[in-house]
Amino acid sequence: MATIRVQAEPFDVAAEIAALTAGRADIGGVGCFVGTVRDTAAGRAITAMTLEHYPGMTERAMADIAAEAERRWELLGCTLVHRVGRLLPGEGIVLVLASSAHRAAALEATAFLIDWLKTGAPFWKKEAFADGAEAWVAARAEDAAAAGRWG
Amino acid sequence: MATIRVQAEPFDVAAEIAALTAGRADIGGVGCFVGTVRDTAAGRAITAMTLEHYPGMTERAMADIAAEAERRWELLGCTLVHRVGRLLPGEGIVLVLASSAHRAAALEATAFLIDWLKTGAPFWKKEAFADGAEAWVAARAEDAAAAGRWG
Amino acid sequence: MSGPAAARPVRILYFAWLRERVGTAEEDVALPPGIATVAELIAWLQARGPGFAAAFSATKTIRCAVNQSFSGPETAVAPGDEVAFFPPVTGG
Amino acid sequence: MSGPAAARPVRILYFAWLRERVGTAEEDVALPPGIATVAELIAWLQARGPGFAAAFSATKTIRCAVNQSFSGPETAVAPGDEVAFFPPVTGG
Repeated sequence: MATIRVQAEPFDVAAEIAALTAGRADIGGVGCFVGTVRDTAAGRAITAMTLEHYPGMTERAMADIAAEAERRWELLGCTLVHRVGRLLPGEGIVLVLASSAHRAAALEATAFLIDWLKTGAPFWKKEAFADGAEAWVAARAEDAAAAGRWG
Repeated sequence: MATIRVQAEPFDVAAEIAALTAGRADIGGVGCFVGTVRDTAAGRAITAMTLEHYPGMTERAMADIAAEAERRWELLGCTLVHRVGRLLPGEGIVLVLASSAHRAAALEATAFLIDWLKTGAPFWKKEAFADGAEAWVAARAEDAAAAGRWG
Repeated sequence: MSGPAAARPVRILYFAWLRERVGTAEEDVALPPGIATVAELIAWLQARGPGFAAAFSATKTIRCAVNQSFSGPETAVAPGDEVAFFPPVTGG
Repeated sequence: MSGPAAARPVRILYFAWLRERVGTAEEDVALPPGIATVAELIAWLQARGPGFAAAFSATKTIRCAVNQSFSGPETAVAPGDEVAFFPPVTGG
């Protein structure tokens, strides 16, 4: 059963891992990915990143992605937390956790989940630059390719 | 520059991620793997796991593995923490972190590091069973295969 | 719920730069006669005025969801549906 | 440091079940004449008594490090070296 959350607040990785693994000792490993806001984009200094999403559809898409991961790998649980609103460089944007009896399943599912979150969940990023300009981030062909490799 | 530690004490994943990412905003993602003690092995209940290692060589092997990961991927940092001594089911044994500007590098390096730690660092596990018996864990062919896939 | 099915509006949502160009985040519109697919709805929206024409000019970069599922130009649109338009997603 | 090189002992370490079967974690031995490789050292250890013979009987499952680097049977062993014997590693 996956934990899915969209929130403005920062997430606490240790607390999320503790919640995922609480009370169970059949887990062999937890794969984890934390995406963070970088301070530059194509050489331009970024002062903030604002994330917009489609409430309702976002949670559905994330739950679908998690269910697909649970179909493909023998997971004991997974957690997807995605932040929205205004974030600063260095802050966490997205957290993916996948637990399994076996490390390969945990790590592959983690990679799958972040690849699909990038291309299959309705979030949009807008970057604010040091000179005051703002721009919506364009979708990247390599993100589509990364998601595509999972078939 | 990698952080390498062998310790009896539990590790704090959030504190390790915070230390890895402190003061830098060029990180796009942190890959992470937490290995934990399972409560069964081949259907037999485990009450504890004791880890022995080769002090001196262990740290060298871990530093070599981290340096190899840093050669293969554009990492901004990595952290390897391995526990020794007596651990209980559910406790963390090993923590791998790899940070990069790009998520694929972070996650691939994380998988590489844990695969190599399993086969290239001098640790040995002994399981204690519910009936009082103890047994050294045998090396698994699939761990060698997993490490071998990195060439 | 409120009168015959054909009288129920379609709720249209706009996200990211589409929302900015259109100038609204959401609206309820009575589905005009003859509009039964996403492509037909886009054509009708483009004809509403210069802001909509500009927003929907780059149709190749516009994505759509009908009732919160990713959809294509041939997807059916009916009264009571929720139809969202947005650029390719950039989350994660 | 202390006398001629040949007088310096070899430090031998044993880990995991090898340590348990041998009955010691480490010892310093004067390298006997004619022993110059890991394989020769193992043969000499096997001849030391039943405990050692039993510990080193499954040579295929025994790994070795000379001066903290994984080594094979043909690796040279010299006075002053640190030689460790252990089963295949099972960390992580």
